[in-house]
Amino acid sequence: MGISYVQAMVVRQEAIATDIFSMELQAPELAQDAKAGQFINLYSKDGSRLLPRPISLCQIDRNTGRLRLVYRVVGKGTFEFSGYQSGDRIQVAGPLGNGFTPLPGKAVVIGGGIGIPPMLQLVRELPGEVQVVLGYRNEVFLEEDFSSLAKVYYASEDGKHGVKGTVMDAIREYGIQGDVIYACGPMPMLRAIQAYALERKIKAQLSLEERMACGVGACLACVCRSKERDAHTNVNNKRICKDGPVFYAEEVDLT
Amino acid sequence: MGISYVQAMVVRQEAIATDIFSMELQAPELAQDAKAGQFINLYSKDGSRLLPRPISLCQIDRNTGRLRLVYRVVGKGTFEFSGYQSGDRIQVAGPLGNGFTPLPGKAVVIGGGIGIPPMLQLVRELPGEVQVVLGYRNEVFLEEDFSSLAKVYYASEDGKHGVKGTVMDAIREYGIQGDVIYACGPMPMLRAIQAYALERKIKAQLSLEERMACGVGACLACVCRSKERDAHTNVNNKRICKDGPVFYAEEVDLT
Amino acid sequence: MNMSVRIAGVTWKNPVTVASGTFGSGEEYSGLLDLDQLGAVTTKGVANIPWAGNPTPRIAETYGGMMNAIGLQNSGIDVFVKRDIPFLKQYDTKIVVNVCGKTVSDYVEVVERLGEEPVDMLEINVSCPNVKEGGIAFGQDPKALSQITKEVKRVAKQPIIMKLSPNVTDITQMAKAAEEAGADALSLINTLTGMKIDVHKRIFAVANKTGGLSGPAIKPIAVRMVYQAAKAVKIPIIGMGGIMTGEDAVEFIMAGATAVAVGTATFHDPMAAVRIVNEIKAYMEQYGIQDISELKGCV
Amino acid sequence: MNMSVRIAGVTWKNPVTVASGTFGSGEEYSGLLDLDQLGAVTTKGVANIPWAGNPTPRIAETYGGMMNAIGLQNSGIDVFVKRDIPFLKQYDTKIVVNVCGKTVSDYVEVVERLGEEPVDMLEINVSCPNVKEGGIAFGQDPKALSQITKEVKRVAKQPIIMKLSPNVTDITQMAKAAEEAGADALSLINTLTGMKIDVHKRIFAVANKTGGLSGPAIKPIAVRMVYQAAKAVKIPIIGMGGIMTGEDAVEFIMAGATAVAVGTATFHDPMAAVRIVNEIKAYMEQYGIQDISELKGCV
Repeated sequence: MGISYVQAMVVRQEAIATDIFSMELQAPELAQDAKAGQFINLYSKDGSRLLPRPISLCQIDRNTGRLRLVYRVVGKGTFEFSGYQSGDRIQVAGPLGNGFTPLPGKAVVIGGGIGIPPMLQLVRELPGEVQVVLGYRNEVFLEEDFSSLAKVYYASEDGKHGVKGTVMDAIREYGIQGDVIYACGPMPMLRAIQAYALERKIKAQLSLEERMACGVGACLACVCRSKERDAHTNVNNKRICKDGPVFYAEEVDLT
Repeated sequence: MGISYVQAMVVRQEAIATDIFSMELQAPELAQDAKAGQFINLYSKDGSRLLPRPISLCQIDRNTGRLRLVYRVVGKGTFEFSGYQSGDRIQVAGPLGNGFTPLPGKAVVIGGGIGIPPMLQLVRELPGEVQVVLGYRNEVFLEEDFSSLAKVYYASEDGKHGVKGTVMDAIREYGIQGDVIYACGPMPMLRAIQAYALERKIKAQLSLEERMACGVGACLACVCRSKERDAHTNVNNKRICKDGPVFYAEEVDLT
Repeated sequence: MNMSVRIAGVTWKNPVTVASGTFGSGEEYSGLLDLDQLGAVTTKGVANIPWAGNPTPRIAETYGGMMNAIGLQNSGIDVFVKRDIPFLKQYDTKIVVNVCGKTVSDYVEVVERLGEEPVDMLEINVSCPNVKEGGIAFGQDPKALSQITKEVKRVAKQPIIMKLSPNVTDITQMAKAAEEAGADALSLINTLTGMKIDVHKRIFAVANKTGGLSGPAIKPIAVRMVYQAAKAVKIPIIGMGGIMTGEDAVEFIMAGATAVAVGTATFHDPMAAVRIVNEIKAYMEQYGIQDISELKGCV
Repeated sequence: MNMSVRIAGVTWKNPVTVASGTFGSGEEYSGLLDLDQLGAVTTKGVANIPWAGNPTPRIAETYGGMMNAIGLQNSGIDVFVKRDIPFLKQYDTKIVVNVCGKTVSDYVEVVERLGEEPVDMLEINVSCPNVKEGGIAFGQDPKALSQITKEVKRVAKQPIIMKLSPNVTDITQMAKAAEEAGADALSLINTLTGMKIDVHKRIFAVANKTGGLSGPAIKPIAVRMVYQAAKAVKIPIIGMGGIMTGEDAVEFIMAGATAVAVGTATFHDPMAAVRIVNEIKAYMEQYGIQDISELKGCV
């Protein structure tokens, strides 16, 4: 389960929605050990951008040694990546983070916005019954990838897809129930899910995001507050890149 | 005779000697006004390298709108350029500098090392009889380009090509004489030629080099000392990028 | 939409000028961009007599920036007044003359000479790291800064901008000293003292050994100092240090600058200054900003 | 060929360590590179009690560098002694423990605790720009620096390295103050105080508003300060600030550093520190350098 720092080769790149790109990398060293909910660091070729961009794994194919990343162009770094074509090489490190832990029982998989991609690999790994709830601002993406694997419920801000509102509105609207929640998305969504899960005593694994530097737990840039004193940091902070990005609802203080 | 700041397209790139590359650019705006002895600024695509690289014009083809640059890879910037392939685009500015002034009379064109390329376009422009003297460390380049246009005499440090020694040794050895000298090359060579020309009262145009920033005479980075107080700077300094790079032997103090 | 700004009683049509020394007298770039589109042109430093400057090499590229040690070469006030001012008067832009000197009386002499000239503002360079006497010596000691500011103000006919050095422990102390001594505005930052060694030749990359570091590499230091200075004084600040884009310019304005100067960027893109004016305009349109002043210190 | 260096009586197998805070306790990177290949490992700052650090976001990328405002989060000396020191003792490298505190007595307490521990050197962080009390306060005032250096030396069982702040007018004044107060060595530079504003969100890029600027962007400032300090004091200097390659490391050594620390580069290349050791070796071979000491201050 080591971390590899290697040159990966781009084998596919396509825009799948406005500013949303899907890039497939040939990176067998990383694909071997990777699991759902983990991420990899991508390094820019431009000398003015030194920090890696952490991007979650959308699909992992151990047989072909390929990783699929679905990411949003938010700055110059991700814009640079979106220009890579099949055959281009890119420096990467990973797999990083703990990833999700598939648990027995009926699963409710919730993704919001650019938090949706990592849930695809999770759905591919989950053994039992899976219900998927996806929340979009307006434009949908990856919907076929999910619907081919499980029952999918939609929410969108403009109401064009499924319930008008958030994933929580969809859960209530459709009366979605389950034994375990797995979620990734914007902080307000994660807060709502945390409250919902704690109240109902449902196990919930939440994947968090924060600006990162090292990606291996050394620099302490990407911490979140923890309810208990963390064994490693010895303060009420957990390292998202190393102890996370996936935490149980009861572990973290998202206020 | 304006300066253009445009994207040029690479139409040809080849290594012609160790670390010496020949790159042809499609840049009609620049080619129109360019003349022998002028240079252009090439801009790196990497954000960590902000200053342009000034590179002299080896060949100018106004009809096709093409410029040929023959340059040595001396750092990361020129290394980057050497990787460009036909079809790649590169930001350029030019033409810059004054260039050579063809004068009547028998010409002695002298080039040393990476000072050789600009002399090729000069030889193409000179009307009368031309003798060329080229000095190399050991490996020769562009020799056919020159020999197809004029009588060429060689000097090399290892003696493998022509006279063993410098271009001055070749001039003495072969008793080369002329009415006007045009020269570009390392400072020791230019000093020797300056002394030679002044002593014999031969008109000599010397092309100088210095680290540059703006390329248009604004920043005063690339000055050389002048014998007389310069009309523009009002001190004994001339701006190589704007007043030069070509100066008459009697104008500049190269000591 | 209003992009004009008022600095010490002088109205610029937009908040963008050029950093002294990167743009010559303006003439050198007049063929590449339209000077009329700049809020002001800040000229290369001028002294009471011509200066030959430092030996070459005078510059070196650094990672994301550059170092210079020109040494304030300049043609002297006589030629400047005869040639450069009349040239700039042909354009519809404000003229800011950067003044340098070795002694207080050098500065005073130039400021007096310019009092009779049709220039709009004077920028006093007390922060050049590349000259033996004068320059930075005045810019690193609050007392010396206060004294030269007072002397200059005593004879000045135009508003005085003091250009401060970032090579200090506490920029607010210097900003306050200049304000209390009567400065009408501040320019910051000048360059940071740097050094580069060629490890293959085992020599200093610039003949002067040290040089002034500029460019986007040092922008965060400049933004921090502008922010601190803007909180410490009431006089307007012209912010500079690594501005490459309109967003960079807006960043300085949000930090508290009233106007900005484009420097090293011009070497990377000769049209940078005018491009940045247009990019600021585009930013204002994108966010529906009616008046540039809405952005000042808004962070 | 000899790459080993001697610093305050401690011999490192090569002149390369890591900059405190960029490498955790070493454990975090032990799977990516071989700690045995480093001259020393410098640990993240440790205080007498655990610190929670600053709110997030704690970092921001800048042009050719980065800003951090971690706020010296650390698990405290008890856990450090129990967990981190034993881990590092498994490796054949020197251990340099970076010490931070809010008050002089905080520092003294940690230094006393470490006196009984098998660590080789202590680096006293009096230059962190990201904490309210302590840190940089000691590093910008020669008197305060002198006092804390003396107090620490009074109880120290290991050689003391004072890590200086570059946010000062005159680095030589600080270097001399530390030397006169008994410091055995100096580390410089710590980060430069910077600021970045997100002009779209109109917020500071790091929650702490200001952060410490590091990376190749500021290397020329670091090289200049190492050069000036090396000329001003006799004690050895560990040079740092934007070292990305072996040639960068050689540049600091030519400027007068005895050893170097690799910081931000590790975030760009997790193997940077070991790669740089090999690149220094390659440079020495290329130029036939028998002993690394031949390069020290040779410019």
